[in-house]
Amino acid sequence: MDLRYSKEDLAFRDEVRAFLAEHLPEEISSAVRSGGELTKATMEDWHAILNTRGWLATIWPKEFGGPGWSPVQKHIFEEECCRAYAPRIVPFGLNMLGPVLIKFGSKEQQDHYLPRILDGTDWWCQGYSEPGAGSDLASLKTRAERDGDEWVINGQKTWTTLGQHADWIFCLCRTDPDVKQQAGISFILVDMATPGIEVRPIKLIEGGHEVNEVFFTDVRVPIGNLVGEENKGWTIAKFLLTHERTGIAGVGFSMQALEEVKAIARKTMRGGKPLIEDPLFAARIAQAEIDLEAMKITNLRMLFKAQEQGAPGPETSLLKIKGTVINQELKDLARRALGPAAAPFPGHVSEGNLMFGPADTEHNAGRYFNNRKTSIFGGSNEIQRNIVTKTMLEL
Amino acid sequence: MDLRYSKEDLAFRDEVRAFLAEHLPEEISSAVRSGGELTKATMEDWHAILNTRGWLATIWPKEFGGPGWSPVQKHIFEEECCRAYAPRIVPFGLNMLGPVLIKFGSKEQQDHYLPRILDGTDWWCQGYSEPGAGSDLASLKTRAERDGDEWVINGQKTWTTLGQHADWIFCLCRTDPDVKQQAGISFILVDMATPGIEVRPIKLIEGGHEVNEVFFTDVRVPIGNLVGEENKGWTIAKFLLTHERTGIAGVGFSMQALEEVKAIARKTMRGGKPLIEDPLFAARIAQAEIDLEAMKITNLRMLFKAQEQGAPGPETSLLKIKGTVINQELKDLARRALGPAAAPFPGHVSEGNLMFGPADTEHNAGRYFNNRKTSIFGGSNEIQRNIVTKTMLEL
Amino acid sequence: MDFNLTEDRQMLADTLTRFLGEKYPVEHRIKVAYEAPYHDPALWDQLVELGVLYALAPEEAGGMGGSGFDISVVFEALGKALCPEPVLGALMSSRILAAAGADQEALLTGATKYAVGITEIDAPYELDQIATVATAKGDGFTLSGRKSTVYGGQVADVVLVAAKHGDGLAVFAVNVNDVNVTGYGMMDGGGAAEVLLDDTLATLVLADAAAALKDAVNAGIVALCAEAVGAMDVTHATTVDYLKQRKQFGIPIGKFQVLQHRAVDMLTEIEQARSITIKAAAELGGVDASRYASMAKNMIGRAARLVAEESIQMHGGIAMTWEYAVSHYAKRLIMLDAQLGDTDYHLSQVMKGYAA
Amino acid sequence: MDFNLTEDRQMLADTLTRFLGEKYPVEHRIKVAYEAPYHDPALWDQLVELGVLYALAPEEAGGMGGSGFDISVVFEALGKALCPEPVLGALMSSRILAAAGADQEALLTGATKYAVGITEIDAPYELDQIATVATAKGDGFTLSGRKSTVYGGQVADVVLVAAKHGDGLAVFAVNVNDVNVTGYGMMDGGGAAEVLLDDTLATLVLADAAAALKDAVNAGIVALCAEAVGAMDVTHATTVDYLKQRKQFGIPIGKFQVLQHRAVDMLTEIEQARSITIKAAAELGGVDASRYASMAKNMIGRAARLVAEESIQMHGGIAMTWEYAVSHYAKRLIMLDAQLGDTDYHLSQVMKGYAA
Repeated sequence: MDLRYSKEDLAFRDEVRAFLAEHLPEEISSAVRSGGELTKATMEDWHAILNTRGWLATIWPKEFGGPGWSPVQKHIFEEECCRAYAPRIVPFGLNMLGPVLIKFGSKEQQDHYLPRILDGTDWWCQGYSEPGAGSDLASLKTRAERDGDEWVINGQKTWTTLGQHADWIFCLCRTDPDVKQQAGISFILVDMATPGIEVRPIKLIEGGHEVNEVFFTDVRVPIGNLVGEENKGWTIAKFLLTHERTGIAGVGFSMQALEEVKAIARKTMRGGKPLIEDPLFAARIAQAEIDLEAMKITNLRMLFKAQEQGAPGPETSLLKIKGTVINQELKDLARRALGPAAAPFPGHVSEGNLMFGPADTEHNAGRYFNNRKTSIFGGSNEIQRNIVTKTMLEL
Repeated sequence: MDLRYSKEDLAFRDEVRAFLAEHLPEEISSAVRSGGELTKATMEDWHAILNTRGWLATIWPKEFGGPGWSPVQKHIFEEECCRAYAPRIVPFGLNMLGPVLIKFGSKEQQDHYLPRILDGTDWWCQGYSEPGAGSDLASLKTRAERDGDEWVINGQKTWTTLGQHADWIFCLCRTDPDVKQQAGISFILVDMATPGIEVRPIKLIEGGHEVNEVFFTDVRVPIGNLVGEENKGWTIAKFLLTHERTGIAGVGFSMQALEEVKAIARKTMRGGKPLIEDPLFAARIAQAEIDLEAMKITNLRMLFKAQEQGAPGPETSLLKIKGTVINQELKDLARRALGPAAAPFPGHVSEGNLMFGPADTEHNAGRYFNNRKTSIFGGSNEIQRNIVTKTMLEL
Repeated sequence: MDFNLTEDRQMLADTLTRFLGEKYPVEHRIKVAYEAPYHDPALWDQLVELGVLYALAPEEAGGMGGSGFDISVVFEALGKALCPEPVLGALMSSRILAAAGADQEALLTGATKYAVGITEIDAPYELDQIATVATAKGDGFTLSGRKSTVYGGQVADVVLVAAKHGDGLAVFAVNVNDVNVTGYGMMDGGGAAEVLLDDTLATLVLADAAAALKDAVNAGIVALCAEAVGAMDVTHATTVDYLKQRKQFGIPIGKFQVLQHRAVDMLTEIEQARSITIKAAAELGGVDASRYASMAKNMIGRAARLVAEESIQMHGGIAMTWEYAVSHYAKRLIMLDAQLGDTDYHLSQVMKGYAA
Repeated sequence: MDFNLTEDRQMLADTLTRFLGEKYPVEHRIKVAYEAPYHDPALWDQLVELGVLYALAPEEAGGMGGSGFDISVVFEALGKALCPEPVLGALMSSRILAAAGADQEALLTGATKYAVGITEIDAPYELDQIATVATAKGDGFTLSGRKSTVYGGQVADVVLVAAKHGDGLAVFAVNVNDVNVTGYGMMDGGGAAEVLLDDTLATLVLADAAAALKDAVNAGIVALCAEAVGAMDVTHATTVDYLKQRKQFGIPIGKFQVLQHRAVDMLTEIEQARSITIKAAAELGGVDASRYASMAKNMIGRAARLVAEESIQMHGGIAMTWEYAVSHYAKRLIMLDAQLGDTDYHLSQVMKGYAA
């Protein structure tokens, strides 16, 4: 039993920390810190910086351009990126499609698409969810019918994150309507510039635009855009669902959130004293901090297990459940700490016109509301509990 | 909208209060206050005092010896009894069998049994639950077979509260094994002195003896001990389940518990100050007190509705759920406030040998554990939620 | 004991609910609540015509109501419709003007829109921390300080400002033309303003105003609690409805026991919130008004968070969208915690009695 | 980073768990834990023979372990078996004796049973509120005061008593023959004693003992947390097992989704509790030991209450009975909150760092 990083891991941490200190531009980290939406350019700039260092495709094998890190190294990298307020890596090409192509794609597909993901030529988005098929992917309805050398796709995808920036979308489509449930689904790549595709923004609760609906009307793509076997798309979907869940607890982001709550509570006055001296509020922080300290270790325990066993187990569902609960609690505390200062709609009141509380907190209430999504998407916490019930409790 | 009692109700309250001040013996109220088990004699003495005043069978109609109170008057009576730390009326004869006989019993049964309940000749207990049939009464297995002029009963009942004191038991027995579920059950009265009955105590979590198992081996009782129609016992069981649920929120008992928590927290020292000045503990009390204040009104709202409509609605399930949660929270706070002083087993340390905290708190931890039963019995809180789901949410 | 509304109040509730249901569908609310002036001036006029403001003021002040139950009836209906009209400011102003014995015809007829300036950025909830200060100047006064989140301030004609005056608090009327007012929209819709007072001319409305301010706050709390109860009712009903319609794995998700029990727990808390709001309304104006107002606001804060968060969660993605009404109900339910004292502040107020 | 136990510790864990599983079935535990002397002297001897006490002391004190992980391995096994043997007092005494550089062979061989007297009725958790006072008398000292719930005190030979001495705290050894000791059984089984000191002769063990006492408390907290983790594991497993077997309305109650999700939530909290206990064990003896001990004890307090209450509720009536093991696990899980600082006390300790 030893909770410390090895000497090698500590050296690696220092290397990452030094790299971030030198190469993460201040305007990018402040954009992250402010909590507003990042521009496409900001995300692309950051990807390019990481790619120059060879640290962009963190989970790809070395032979495809990944850094060849151990799970612990990946964890350290993510931890340090959070610590430095670096942007999250946009996952659709790098952490989702990349591994799929590496495992299921043809040599031609790998050679063509992977370098374009790395150098930023292609921005990918994900076509999984449909209206009526959220956590229940097996009931999806988007059809891809074969017509000569082409797939003809009709249907609708939704919750397509950052689809407004995307050049390509990878889709689960029904290719055999006569078989049941998961069978008869295929994994197909679609150029967003193909005629018949329409992207409509979905405005979220806090007013932001990060997800979209994507409509397909007689969209024709080459047969060769199929990844893996026809009608075996479910295998790929499952692979993606269980793949790479070590960061799922969001510990780094919760540490940012905790730091922010404390900073706000030190600046905010209540009853003539800083809010952080109010025992009831301090108790709320302390309880969340304790939960988070425990989660750090739970996360490392699962990471260690994944490293020992080669694959994450069903325990990652526990990380998802508790990780989102802790993060949401911290976002609630930030909004709560600001009190009335959290009321203005972002952009309405800022240092430019009238000083209203700490200016870097204008997105606070918005982030609280936006973050409610984390316990819903990627398999809602209810679905995660169902998974644990079956796999760990065997009920 | 008027939350105040009417002039008449206030006069009634004063009458009850005066009666209790004069006739509730101090040794009885201190026994209640101490929280230990009451003796049979104590309960019988108190019943006799109430009976002399005509206030024992609070829910019986006047013609059968009840006081003829309105729901509000019954509520006021219960409220005042709690306020004065009077014992609870033992409900099995008075609040359960009595109303059943009045509604379903023959003239002979009423004439014979009701006066004996009032004057304390017969102590009744309840034979409903069986091992394997808790909240799910329909699956009960105790058989009553007709043999000439007698029922021959075989089977086992459990959770028979105060059965160790009982002269009689009213039982649900299966009289037709060939029909399904609720059909084929009958309601039968059994003299506990009948050969073939064995009562075995069940020791509870805190060490107390208030419930029992009752075993029936070829127990023979007269045919005339059937109440209502043969095979229609389920109608009676349902009547009892929905009958007289106005006190179900336990508001009076929670008010006692709140008072006790505050008293303990004023006496207990933490960090050199009374515990009640500790903001975290005070916050726990305050939250429970607010919930209880709300529950008082929720209770009155349901009472008012019952009075207007003549019968309590499914909302009483909400009273049960929240009422038990509040009461259990308050019992938790009392134990928590005592800290290590709650550790000794009741009777081990008392003023007689070594002063250990307030002597009237020795049953505190025990009561916390014992009270976990309230969210289980009488239809567990899970069953109550199922009821509300069906009746109020229609899901 | 009687939990029925009087006939008059029942009629007011029915009229208002029907009116808002017809004239103010949620799509319209979402549209007007987030664009300047952050309310619907035409609707405001119609509400005034319906007599909503008269219902909030007692007869001696020229109104026709003014009790806790009048307030709760009006605001519960407003809450059901998620109405962002600046009624709260009118209510609180009306009570202050009544305490001052000042004429309030202009308020009640809707001719003049009033808002109250109590909150400050460093004294969001506590009257005794107010830093805005009044200075005598000639026959009148000037005020200096900053009032934050003055609800309805973006369209007010007059702001009643609480300021230190000698050893106590007084209330002054400030004409918006004399002062720096920055209006803005809010996260949950509706508008507010920052009011910057810099030797601003002001008229004394009430000296020794601490009790009147406390009463106005208590009345405002009853209003907010009733608004929340109305909004929670709609949110819960919409959620239960969704559970019946939405299918997953081939069956309505309302058949999943986990969601059933959570819907029951929401209902339980809503009924508890309704009860404590009734109690606070009954006690308004009495000696225990502040105590029960604190209890109500604390419980509302807890219940509203539960209802908002659970409704979103149980809907899944759809309630995360701007287009779906529940997202706006949820925002209102969450954000009203920071008006007139939040969950923890009011819990502390209840605790204050214990030490004695 | 390595979350595997060393081979030695794994062997100790396995041996101890197997031993207790064989020699100490729960029926036996229930029998001995509630009747004087509130433990099983034969079992105590066997535990000592197995080397349990040596595992708790470092080599320089004559032991073979003594790290946080040694402690947690031992107490997790004891917790699984709900073992009421007075090992906690031995552990805490051992650390104090080690800090004093005193010989502890008699402790480690089991020849002398030690208990610690820290808790007082008006200072249940706070070292700085201890009122028991030491007075120099001739070559030695006398003590006056009252120590409460001295765990294992009902069978101790020596009690190490924390008392005020000059400006600080010191630890004194008191022979039970010299003092008024009232032993008793506890609600959750096992025994303790009230120790009444009235000019009682005592031997100075360690002056300036504040740091050593704090370390002993931190070690005790690691022990209690590990004990709770062991007990929670068994309680949860028993509950899940019951859900599989018990039928209601014709199907195993484990098919009810509500109970499934609640069982998952319990599991989540147990894993979190295990994690923070590992952290506290790792930090024991270091500069952050008190901080992480407080975090662990707070989280254990919350998790243990959840597990105890939910297990009883999900079992229905059966877990309310003395005969059924879960009732005793639940009692232990609840009652250990009041040992060495409860949930709120330790939360406050964590908060103390914030104001700075």
